[in-house]
Amino acid sequence: MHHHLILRVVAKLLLPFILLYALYVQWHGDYGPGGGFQAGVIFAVGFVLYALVYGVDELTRILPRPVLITGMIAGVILYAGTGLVGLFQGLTFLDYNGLAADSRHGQEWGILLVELGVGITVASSMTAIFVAFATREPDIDDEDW
Amino acid sequence: MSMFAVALIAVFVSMLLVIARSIAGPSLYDRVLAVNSFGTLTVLLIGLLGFFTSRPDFLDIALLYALINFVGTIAVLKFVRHRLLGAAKPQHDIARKTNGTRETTGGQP
Amino acid sequence: MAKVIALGLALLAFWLALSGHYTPFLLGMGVLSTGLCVYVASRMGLIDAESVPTQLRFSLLFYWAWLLIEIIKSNYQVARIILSPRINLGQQLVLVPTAQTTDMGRVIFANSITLTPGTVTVEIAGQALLVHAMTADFVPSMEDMGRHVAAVEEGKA
Amino acid sequence: MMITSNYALFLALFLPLGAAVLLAALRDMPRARDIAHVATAAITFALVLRVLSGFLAGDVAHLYLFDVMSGLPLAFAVEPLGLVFAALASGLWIVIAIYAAGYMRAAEEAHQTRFAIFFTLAIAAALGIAFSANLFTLFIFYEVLTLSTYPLVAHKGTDEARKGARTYLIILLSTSIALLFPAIIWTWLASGTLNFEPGGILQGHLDPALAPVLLALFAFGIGKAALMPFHRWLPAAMVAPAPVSALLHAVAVVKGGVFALLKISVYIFGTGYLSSTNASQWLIWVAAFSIIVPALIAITKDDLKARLAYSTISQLAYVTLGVALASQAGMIGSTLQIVMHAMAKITLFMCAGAIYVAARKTKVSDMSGLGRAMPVTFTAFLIASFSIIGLPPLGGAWSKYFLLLAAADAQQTAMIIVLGVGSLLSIAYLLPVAARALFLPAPAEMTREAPPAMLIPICATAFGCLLLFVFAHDIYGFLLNVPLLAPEVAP
Amino acid sequence: MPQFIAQHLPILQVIVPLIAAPFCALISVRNGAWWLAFVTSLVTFAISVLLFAATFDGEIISYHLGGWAPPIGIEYRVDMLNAFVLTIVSGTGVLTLLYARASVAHEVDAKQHGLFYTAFVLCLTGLLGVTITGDAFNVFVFLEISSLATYAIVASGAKTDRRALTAAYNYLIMGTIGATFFVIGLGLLYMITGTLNMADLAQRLLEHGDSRTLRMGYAFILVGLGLKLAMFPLHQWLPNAYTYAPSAVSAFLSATATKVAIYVLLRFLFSVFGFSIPFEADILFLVVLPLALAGSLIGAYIATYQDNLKRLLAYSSISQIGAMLIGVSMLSASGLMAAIIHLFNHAVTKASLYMVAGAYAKEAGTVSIRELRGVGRDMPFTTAAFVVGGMSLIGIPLTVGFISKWYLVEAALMRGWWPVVIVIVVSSLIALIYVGKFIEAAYMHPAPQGIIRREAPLTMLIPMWIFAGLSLFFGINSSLTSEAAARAAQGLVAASSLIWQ
Amino acid sequence: MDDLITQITAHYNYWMVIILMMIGLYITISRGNLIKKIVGLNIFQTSVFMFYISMGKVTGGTAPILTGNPDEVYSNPLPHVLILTAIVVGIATTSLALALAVRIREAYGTIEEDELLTIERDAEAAEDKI
Amino acid sequence: MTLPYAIELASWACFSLGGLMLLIGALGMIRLPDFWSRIHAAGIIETSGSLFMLIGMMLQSGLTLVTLKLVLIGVFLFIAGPTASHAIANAAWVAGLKPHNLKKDEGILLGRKDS
Amino acid sequence: MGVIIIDLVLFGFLVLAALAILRLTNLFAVTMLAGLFSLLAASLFITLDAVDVAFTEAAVGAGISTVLMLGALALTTREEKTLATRRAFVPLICCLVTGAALIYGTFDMPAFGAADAPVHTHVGGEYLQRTKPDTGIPNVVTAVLASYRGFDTLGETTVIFVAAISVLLLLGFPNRANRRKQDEDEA
Ligand code: NA
Ligand code: NA
Repeated sequence: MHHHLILRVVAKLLLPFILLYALYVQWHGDYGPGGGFQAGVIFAVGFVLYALVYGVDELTRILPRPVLITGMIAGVILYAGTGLVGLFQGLTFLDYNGLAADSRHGQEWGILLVELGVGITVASSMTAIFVAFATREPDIDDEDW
Repeated sequence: MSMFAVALIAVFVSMLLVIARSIAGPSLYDRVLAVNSFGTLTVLLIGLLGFFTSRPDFLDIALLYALINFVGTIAVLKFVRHRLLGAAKPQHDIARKTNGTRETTGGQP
Repeated sequence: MAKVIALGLALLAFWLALSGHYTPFLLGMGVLSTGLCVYVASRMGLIDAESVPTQLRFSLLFYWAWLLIEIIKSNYQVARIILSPRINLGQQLVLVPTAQTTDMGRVIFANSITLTPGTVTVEIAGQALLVHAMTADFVPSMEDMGRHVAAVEEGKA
Repeated sequence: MMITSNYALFLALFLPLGAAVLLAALRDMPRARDIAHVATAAITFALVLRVLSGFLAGDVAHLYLFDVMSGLPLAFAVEPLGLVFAALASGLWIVIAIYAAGYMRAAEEAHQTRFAIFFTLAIAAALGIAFSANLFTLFIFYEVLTLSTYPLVAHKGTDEARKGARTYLIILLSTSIALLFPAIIWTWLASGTLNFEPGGILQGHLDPALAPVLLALFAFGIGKAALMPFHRWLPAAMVAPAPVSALLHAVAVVKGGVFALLKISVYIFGTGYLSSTNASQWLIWVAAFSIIVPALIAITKDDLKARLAYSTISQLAYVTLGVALASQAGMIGSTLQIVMHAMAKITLFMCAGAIYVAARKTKVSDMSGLGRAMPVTFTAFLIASFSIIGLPPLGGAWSKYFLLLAAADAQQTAMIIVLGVGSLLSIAYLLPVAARALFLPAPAEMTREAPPAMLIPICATAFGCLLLFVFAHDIYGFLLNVPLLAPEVAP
Repeated sequence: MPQFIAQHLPILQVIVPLIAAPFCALISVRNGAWWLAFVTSLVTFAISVLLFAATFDGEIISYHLGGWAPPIGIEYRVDMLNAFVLTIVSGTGVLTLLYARASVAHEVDAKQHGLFYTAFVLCLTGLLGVTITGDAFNVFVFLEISSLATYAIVASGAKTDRRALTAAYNYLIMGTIGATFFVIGLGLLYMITGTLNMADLAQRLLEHGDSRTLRMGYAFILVGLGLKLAMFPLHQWLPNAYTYAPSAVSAFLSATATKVAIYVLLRFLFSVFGFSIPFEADILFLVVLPLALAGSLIGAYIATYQDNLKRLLAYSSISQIGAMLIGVSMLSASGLMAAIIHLFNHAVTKASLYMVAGAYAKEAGTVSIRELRGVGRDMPFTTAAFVVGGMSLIGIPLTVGFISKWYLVEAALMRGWWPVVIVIVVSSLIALIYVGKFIEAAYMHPAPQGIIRREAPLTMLIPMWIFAGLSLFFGINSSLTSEAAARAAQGLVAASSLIWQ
Repeated sequence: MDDLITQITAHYNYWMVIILMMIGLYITISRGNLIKKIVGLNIFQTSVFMFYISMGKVTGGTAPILTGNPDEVYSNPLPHVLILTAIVVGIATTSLALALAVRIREAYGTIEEDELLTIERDAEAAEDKI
Repeated sequence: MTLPYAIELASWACFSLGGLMLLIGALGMIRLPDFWSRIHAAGIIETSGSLFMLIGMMLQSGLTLVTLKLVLIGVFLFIAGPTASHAIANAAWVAGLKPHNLKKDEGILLGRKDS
Repeated sequence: MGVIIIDLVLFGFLVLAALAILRLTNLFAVTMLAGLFSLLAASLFITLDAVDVAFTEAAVGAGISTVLMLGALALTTREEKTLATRRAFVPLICCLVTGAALIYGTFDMPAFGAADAPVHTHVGGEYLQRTKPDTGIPNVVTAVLASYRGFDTLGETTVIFVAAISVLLLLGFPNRANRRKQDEDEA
């Protein structure tokens, strides 16, 4: 697989930075373009690149099905859970005002948490969808393709 | 006319030519090449637009474009060579088996 | 371990370059995120001499400067071909031997060839690179480049 | 009396339903099942008589169940017309239950329990129609009657039976859905009530110019009245076993239809409203047409049951004619016609069944001389035929008389002629049957009479035709209780 | 705690299934996913019953999500109409899940059950979310949650018949086009009002008056929802989707999905647009009414030609949807009431009928009418449930179908629309033909040789008969449903400005 | 004439968007290839996104990320939020549609609508014959 | 006073030059006869075209974070760009796409691997 | 004026790309042009000040979409079969009618970019006013997305979750253990 050499080396070089870029987008959604959804997609794109270069089996090794599904769920639950906190504080669902001493900080925290939830779900869902496509064996003869 | 406008015009005209190539093909690889170049042009365009609209702090987007462009191109080629996006080794070198000239007929508009 | 720390520092620098908001919270997140990335990278098996080329050091900077000039030169050549009224090509496929010992070195060489318009690395064939050249004029400069890359690989400019 | 009228009414309506469940439970014990069937019929008849006696004593039974939709309750109330019909249906049920037990066994029919269950349900529905306190309730039981008789018509399960049953169901449901149902809602919208009220509920609520249209919807929507051109189901249903035919023609179905029409004319339109608006003028002619044409068709039919079926269509039109004449005499004539025809027709159909069971004959032309082997059957047939024709001293004479009276009152000379022609035609299609059997030479192979379980009911109803001539006056007297005018409202 | 629950009922209605659904995918215990889904649906149903009771007296509950007051934040708004539909949806959820245990085990691979029930509960969540919200864009979001889950669970019928895949695909394409049209329409409204809250929208549209933009907003929302609710001739996705989906899914969807879409249509037509400009009523009269009439006839007509029982039921649904739209098009309180009560009645009826079909599929291995000859004797209880449902489709008294038909004809007569009465009556006559066709085959024909069929298991019979029982119960005594429908209709009428009385 | 020019400057953006929408819709409903339809749907939806974003634009405005400058004019953030959600819905739909196309290819051997229709019609005809 | 002017001038120059190179590259994409020659035209867009443009922007933004980001973009383009170009060329080569008018030059010339 | 020209140029490219997608039968080319279309759309979003949207459109439309599309192509086919007689007339009429309706609708629309349009004067403007005091964060889009209309975003997250669940339901997702076992069986 020597012809993969360049790809492999470059991907190796870039991947950590891509993932960090995703996290940067995640945490800076308050200040600039970006947020949980975009971060999740970029994170997933990082994994896609990894799978493209190293094979999807490698990807499922580091991210097996239970991990991905748990991630998908965790994000939704984190989001909904943040909302429920407001509920139990006597506010309404998704009211973040009670998350911190003053409502502004509460809002900030709430936004960060739900964005994180979005990010986790999107990253794992997108990766899972990609894996579902990439692991499927084609049963197509070359005539058709 | 500001220098950004000049640059923008250059980018736009280049984009037009590159789109023409991506549509015309004729081979699949011409298209990939054109789309890849188009991605680069878009990165520049975003940067310029940031300056043009005096919000240059949107370069994050440009960086993202560059990244997406790269991964997209790799995916396309992985696909062309192995058909399977997930293959680790080139087991089915479909591209080799099928005749490359097929593209030239299929892609003619 | 050194490579892990090096990668971590590089990532942290990357974060700082991107961030622009140096609040305690975001800095903390930066450190956490960096940690996460390093962890994932190590899980992916990415941390080795190739991904963290600490051995290259500053020689790379000098090489880049040299390469930049090469790029501009070849840009000019290709531009001339494109703008010439009648395009006259003498396309060639050239097998360029590599003196590099490491994969990293070969990749730098191959990418440098590709980066200079007029030549494109088509395939890494064993110890040699298969290169497509637009005209024969582009062929000689590659040998020169090979020497430079080898020098970088050994850590000198 | 041990039970109140209200309670008797309740039981009369719901006892048959319970009995249906009981019959299902007794499916492995045919004898017990048949006894239960007859017993149910008898008890129901007794309950109806209890309600009747209560009514005569001034204790008018009524029963309110609940509102199906707001303002539209499922409710029952007793009035003279309904009582007559209920007594008729439940009384004849006893006869037919006995007859059916004999017939079904002799004819070796399958699914006898299913038969008994749906038979019971059909009678229950007929009683529901009889006692309904409003048009809505009547409609519901009208539809239940259709559905519960469908399995009876399709009983034999042959292609022919399925086809006949399909025609039966489609025509009856279609007319009720397409015509009767909108008519009821129209009535509801126009008058704000669907209760059967003395003198009707439409007076002052419906534009007289629209009254004929509404009446048409009712007259044709009640497909069971078999007014032409919606009569096709009746001959189609001939595929059913003889007891079912008796049920259809004599007891529940067609009688339920004409009874509904009668009740609507009296309590929804009101006789006064109908005559004052001339809304039923057109119906007189349609009825006349329906008297003459089916009678002509009947003459051409060689199949005995088909002939009887067309006879029914013709005879039912007499009832419609009485309704259309919109007078007290017409109403009484119609009611009597229902009763008289029921008694006579049930006899005829039971005879037809007896002939089928004993001799396996269905064609009139094959029955020559059969009367020598089956004298009782054919004598009964003859008596019933005379009743239908309207000859004294049989019940049928009275109904024809009152109808003639009504036509004369209304100065409908043409109708007098129609009634006469109708009777002549009925002679033409009925008399030859008995005459051939009794007076033509006997064929080679001889048969015996049908089993006693069948013969006894036949004799009973034939005798009933005679009795009705005697007791018609009592019925007439009872029918004078029917309130034709709205009560005077105190200021 | 009860105070707490009472206060947060609206959000709990949606958030409980939303949180529970993901866990279905995680549970690996045998039948665990089913149990979780079932219990969730029970809780959901309990909540909607409480909401129903709370709004029965005309109260309107408004819940501010995130604590932001309506035009700024998203509002949940529950009135009689919502609560009625919520109850239908969640009640159907409970019963179809009860039914699903046996039928899904037969129709979907065991290892996919976790995902299947996740998608099922999310579909329920989406439908509830659409119904309860007072925010127009939130409608879109939850509509898509339910739609995506629907496509997936429809496609999971592919184990039995591959046509489930193409059916799901076509459903997806048409559903997405519908959703996009809806979004376009919504965009046009947003453009001229600047708000997405339905109550605020209504207010501002009234102030806005007539404009071409408003007109097109109306038209696009109408077409978009028309696609989602399978309005003739935008119904092409429906027959195959309902035919090849797993039976529990067919039962669930037929009772809920199109019904919720009709609810949204009602909400927009009356509560948002409110017929403040003549164009709205004109379109309804000139376009929707004729299509509804055509749909109710043609759907029924095509149904008579079907040998596949599920497809027959699907075409019958198209016909019945036509009937509901007829009620809506009358623009009268009585017409609306007829449409709303028919929405409930048809849900109950169709759910039971699809459950019957599913029982046949499981026990007889076929839903072909020809192959089901004589099935009435082998599967008496199942087939009897069909008889009840079939009568309801025809509109025989003592079934809910009769109640619907009564109110529809009554409403049409109140407007003096005789031709409409004729169409309603004729389509019900055609129903007589297709229902009769099956009943005759089931009872009057001998069974084909060598076929062994057993009665369906109790877990299928019970939900089936609960629906059949409801069809009878509310057909005999419709006071609760007609009262609820009347109040819901009254609420809608009160909100709109141009109504025929 | 002036009226026309006013109309053009006021609405050219929307017209372009409408053209794109219709091309997308046309691809979706006129093409027979299941994947091509999905691409068409994407174009259709993306054009709708443009429509929303267009209405959020304020001439002379800038992205709704507060700069601290009190005189700054911002474009409307709400359409952006709505479209972010819509994009997510779009990709969700696309992935599901693609998965369906894959399964259809495996089950039928084709993803051409006409061929699928033929196969299904034949199957139905066969069912009717039994 | 003069320094900003010089910077302005320099960035003008960079934009013009970059724009010119972009145009030339794009023109090459159209004019050149086959894939193998066009890949070099694309190289112009990706190298000098982008480079001058980015430098122009850097000059405009001065020593700020924006410049740093522009540098990052540049670095990324210079690492990923040739990788992508190589991958495209490699795929085309493996697929058997022949260069137009290939000049045979024995010794250093290698034909297709499988020929 | 500059913005208008940029707009128009981008629209021109978009129409070009869309028409090319319509005409090309090579699905591979279609996929790439679809990615290009997304990039152009994203650029347009930037000119319209929707940077968050541009960011997302690029990541989704040009990134994930393309990858998934390729994944699907790998498992299906890469050439669209064209039939000469495909019913093109009815769809064309549908589109023309729809387009005409929309254009009809534009005539009463507030002018493009008008600051006094209802969109800007009602809630939209209020978000811009309130975000800073309410939440303290500068990106109004994020504030609206995650707080003011946070429930929509919960729905959006659920949509993605549904999509993943659905795709797994349809395509399966082999456990690693299974795959390894499969490989062994093959060997
Ligand atoms: Na190069
Ligand atoms: Na954001």
